[in-house]
Amino acid sequence: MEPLLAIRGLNVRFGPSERPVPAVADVDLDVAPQEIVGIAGESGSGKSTLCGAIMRTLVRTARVSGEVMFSGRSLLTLNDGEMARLRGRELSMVLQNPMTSLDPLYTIGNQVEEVLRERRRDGAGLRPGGAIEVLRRVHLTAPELRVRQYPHQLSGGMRQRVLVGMATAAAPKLLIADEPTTALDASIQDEILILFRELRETAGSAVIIVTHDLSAIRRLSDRVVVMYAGRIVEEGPTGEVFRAPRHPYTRALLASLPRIEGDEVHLEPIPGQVPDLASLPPGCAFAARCPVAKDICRGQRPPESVVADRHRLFCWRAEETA
Amino acid sequence: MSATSEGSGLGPFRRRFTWGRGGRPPIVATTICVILVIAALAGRNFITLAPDEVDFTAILTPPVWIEGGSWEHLLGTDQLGRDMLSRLVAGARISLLTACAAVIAGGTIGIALGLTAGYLGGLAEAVIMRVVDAFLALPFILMALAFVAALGTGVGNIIIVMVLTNWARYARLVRSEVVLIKQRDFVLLARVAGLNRRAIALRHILPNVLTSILVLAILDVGRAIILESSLSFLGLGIQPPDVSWGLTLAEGRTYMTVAWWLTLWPGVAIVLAVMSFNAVGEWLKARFDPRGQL
Amino acid sequence: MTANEPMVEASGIGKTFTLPAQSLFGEAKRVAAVVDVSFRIPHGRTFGLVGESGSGKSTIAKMLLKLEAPTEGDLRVEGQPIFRQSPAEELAYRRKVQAVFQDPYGSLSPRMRADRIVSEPLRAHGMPRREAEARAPDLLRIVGLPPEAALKYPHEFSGGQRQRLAIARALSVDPQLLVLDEPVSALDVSVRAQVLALLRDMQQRLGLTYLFIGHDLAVVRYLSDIVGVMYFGRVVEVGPARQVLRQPFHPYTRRLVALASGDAPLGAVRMQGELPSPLNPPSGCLFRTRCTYADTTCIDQRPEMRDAGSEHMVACHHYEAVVAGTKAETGPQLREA
Amino acid sequence: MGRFILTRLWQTLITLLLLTVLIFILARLTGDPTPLVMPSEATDADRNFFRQQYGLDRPIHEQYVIFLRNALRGDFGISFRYREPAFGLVIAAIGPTLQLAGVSMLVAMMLGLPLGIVAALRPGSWIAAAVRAYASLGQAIPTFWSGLMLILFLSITLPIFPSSGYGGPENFVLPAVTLGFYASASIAMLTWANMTEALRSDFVQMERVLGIPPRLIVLKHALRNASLPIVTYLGLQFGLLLGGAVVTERVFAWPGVGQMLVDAILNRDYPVVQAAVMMTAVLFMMINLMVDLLYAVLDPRVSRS
Repeated sequence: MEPLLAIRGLNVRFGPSERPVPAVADVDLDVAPQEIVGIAGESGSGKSTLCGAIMRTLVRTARVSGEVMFSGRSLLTLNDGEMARLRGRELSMVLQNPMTSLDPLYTIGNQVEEVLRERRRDGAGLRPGGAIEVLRRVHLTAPELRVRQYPHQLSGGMRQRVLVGMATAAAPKLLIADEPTTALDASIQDEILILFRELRETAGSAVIIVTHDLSAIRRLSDRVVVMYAGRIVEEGPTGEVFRAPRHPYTRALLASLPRIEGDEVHLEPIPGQVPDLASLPPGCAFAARCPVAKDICRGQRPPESVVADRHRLFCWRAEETA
Repeated sequence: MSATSEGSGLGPFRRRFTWGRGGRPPIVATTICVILVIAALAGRNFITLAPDEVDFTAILTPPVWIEGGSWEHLLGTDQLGRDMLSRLVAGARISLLTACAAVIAGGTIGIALGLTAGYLGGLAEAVIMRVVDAFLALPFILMALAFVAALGTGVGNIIIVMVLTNWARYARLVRSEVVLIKQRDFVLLARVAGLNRRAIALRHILPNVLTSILVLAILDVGRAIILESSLSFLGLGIQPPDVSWGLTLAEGRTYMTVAWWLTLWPGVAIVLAVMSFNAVGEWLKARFDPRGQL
Repeated sequence: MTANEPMVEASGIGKTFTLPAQSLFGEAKRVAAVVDVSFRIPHGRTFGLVGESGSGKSTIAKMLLKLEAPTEGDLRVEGQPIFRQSPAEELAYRRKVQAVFQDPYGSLSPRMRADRIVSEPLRAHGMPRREAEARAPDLLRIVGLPPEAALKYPHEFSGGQRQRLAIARALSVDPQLLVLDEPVSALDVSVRAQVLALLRDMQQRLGLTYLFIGHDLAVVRYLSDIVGVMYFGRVVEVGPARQVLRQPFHPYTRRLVALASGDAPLGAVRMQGELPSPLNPPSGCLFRTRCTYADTTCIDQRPEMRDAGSEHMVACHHYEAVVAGTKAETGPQLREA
Repeated sequence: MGRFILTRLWQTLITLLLLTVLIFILARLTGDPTPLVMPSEATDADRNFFRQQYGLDRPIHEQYVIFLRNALRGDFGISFRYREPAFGLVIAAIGPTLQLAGVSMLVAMMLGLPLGIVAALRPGSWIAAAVRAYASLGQAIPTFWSGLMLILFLSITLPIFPSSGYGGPENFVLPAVTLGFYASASIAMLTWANMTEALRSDFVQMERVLGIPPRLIVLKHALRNASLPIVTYLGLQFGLLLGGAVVTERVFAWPGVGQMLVDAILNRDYPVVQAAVMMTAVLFMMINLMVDLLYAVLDPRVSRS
């Protein structure tokens, strides 16, 4: 099947050109229609910058190169007006902090209606009750009351529901969710994640969810992409990657989560620190912390190895980690 | 969302390669400030003519580059034949002296009271802050006039007046900063560590409000210069024989049509001084107070 | 001091805040942040306190640190009430009880060098400056920081390193009790594991007692011997960590455990509804608005703490049904408009 | 909301009361007014009669109560100079002052608001640099100097506008431009800062990724959010204009409170000084109070909590 989103050789650099900081480097990624892809990584891994590059919302000083094809259009070559017309209609996004992502001075109803009016072609914004319908779809309790309320009168979880409703009001082909549950309590997180799955079923949208919460990715996504220091290190079907991770970083990351085995809780920390993007080593960025690193890992960048159907990784020791 | 310095590994990089927050420091403004301070402290050593030396043979001499000007009086003379340049330098002394005295003394009082109010809270805070409100209940120039009405004019009184109109703003700023900092984790942890109140106030809270205060103080020098020159212009500030830019301007007003330099030079001096101090202050503010609370 | 006397004993402590509302605006409101909480922490053990934001767990930490005074109840450390101490007693208490907080960026004074940060508590307890600062490299080594870190300022450290620095500072005065308020919540996954391992190591080497506060059950379980679950200002379940996690009695704990295991497929564990408003708490059991077991008893009566055997306590009218896995007949939700 | 209004009213009253104490103390500091008022040939008995009449022989706290009671009735005494009640003199002068401050405020807003908005929308451009230069110049030029320069160029060299006096619309031009220019500088800077902050906020980011048209984002969301602090500041600025008018009135011989206050101080006409100070204070605080209430109405976080 033709991918909905095809990213080829995407690079994002900040800072002066003499000494660039590569926040995203050589990323290739496909997202199929109606697919849910999870991007996992720690802070500094470039996962949020990657989203910004797709949505074209990075600061002006960011230098983006490569190709981003979205349903037949090359996003990086569109002019600002064309890009703005795509946003909210075919390609949409939910941001990390629900507490500050709604305008405090307008009612929920006003803001939802604004999106409907501007983004839906069928005039849903003009129809009375359109906003209530949107809120009902994201299972917000008492939507008739909420449309008259202001953001500060809603809890974080409720606000995130409103934002998901706004972002998906026009049934976009692709929704990007950047850390959508990080600011929320555990009992609310799952309720938001479920919305994304429903969205796929009801609107046929594909979803990219970016988070450091591995458990969210494991339970929600079809495919997982693990990033480290701006690069993809491993990508594959979610079940397979979580069951049998191949890249030493993925393995270490999973092992560092506390897990209950019998009566004991185990965790294995990854030694060392995330490297400074401004002074990356020539070889694999993870080599300094990697338990199985060899000389070649420190000297040269690892090539792509396809280890199974749609399961690929970047590691010199790909053969041995099976 | 978009890549910010946090988490994208840009932090140390920025420090190495750019001027950082606030951009390039204002070199011209800093130089003017330094020149003014030198003029105020040691100006007497550079000028050959006394600022109050009357010379009836040289009344209203224009600046040197205008016909009738003389090298003896580079910027011309006033209605009594006094040298304008000498009067500007002498004016710098009074203007900066009153401004700095007002800022330093007002700042010290304000810091002490603001710190007390913010840190102790309760009744002390309520009382201090209501008094602060009363001192800020009038636009500052009217407040200053009310004090002048009571205390009188002259250098000494003007300094007192400026301290009285100034301290309350410092107290208000310090208190609001202290109230914020007091709730920060490192202050709570200092209590947990067993530090006494005095040590916490002086070692943890004061150093962290000092930057804001310093920035406010530098921005305030310009404001104080304007206040002093305004009072002097109104005839309610510095009195002759002392020299002040505002006073010189007021005296020259009568001759505005025949001798523009009497009103132009003091005005230019005031504008340059105020702009320079403001530019330095703004730069410091951009650099050290990104929240923009001042 | 008897041998089995606990390090910490809280008996029915509570804290009610009078909210001055947002700045000048709005009405003053009274909010019960903590209500009738009792627990014991034995020497050398870890008590883990779990709850969502606004559940009152941090208020308990602040009370134990004497940063807030309880409005009700009695809080004792080694048998001594910790409030109304003389200045000398308070200083001795400060030496015994130290803390590490959540935010690695806000916990360290930005204008202080690392050696002064870690040695400051020693100076507060009367050690001369030179002697105190000479101890800095040792303290840094214990928490796994290089000695040259002593000359750096907080902004030169990463989040994980700052948390190590905060731990070194807390350990400088040889405390017996550490209050750890979400010490790893702000850290990245891999760094979080490092700090957790360090904390466990410190406890084993130094025989420390911990009050560990967190929202992630798996993380809390890693360090804790006893676990307390807070909901809305009250402890709803407390018991040996192993038991509480293996067989939770309270419906709320049950769902937290299911969510934390990360194995349950998405949607299998539904937690309906939002937290109720603290300004307008529901009658009876506070959890009833989100509970599938709730019936009229839960509306009428607030459940008391009951001993369900082997020091496992729970505040639920229907815990037997929860354990048995049968649903109360009236289910599902009883809401209040 | 109701409670908020009450709190603010209460605070304002306390502040006013404290201000009367301050003014009373200041009035005492000037010393015994008897020699100023009584002719030099007056007898001691005359002087004592005067002191008695004005309560100057009573204990200090009683004098304050008398002062406060009189002040509440609008009785600040008889002007030494004009032999008329000081209160009436000041009331008559408030009109011209308010007119001048009002017109100046309009000038300041018409200059400052658009400049600040444009600068925020085009960061790093030459427009932004020009606005910055304009603002730093505007904040540094004292009104007495800019006023004199305007007179020199637009009244003397090119006789277009009258240089002084009060009356027709042409009289307003020079003083209002003088005062408005000064105030516009800080309004521009504040508008710029708040607009920039609003444009950087999360909800603007969210609206951008939702594809809301930039015109709506700027006009409906960013501008309205930025306007909240600006409204407060405009109120404050209006108060400052009342103060700034002192100097401008002097330069343009404008018959306002400022001019009257300066004259009264120069002539030691203390009843007028007290009346003028108290009246401007009341005016200033009423403006601040109204601004706070307006803010509360504009911000649903305050009005709906």
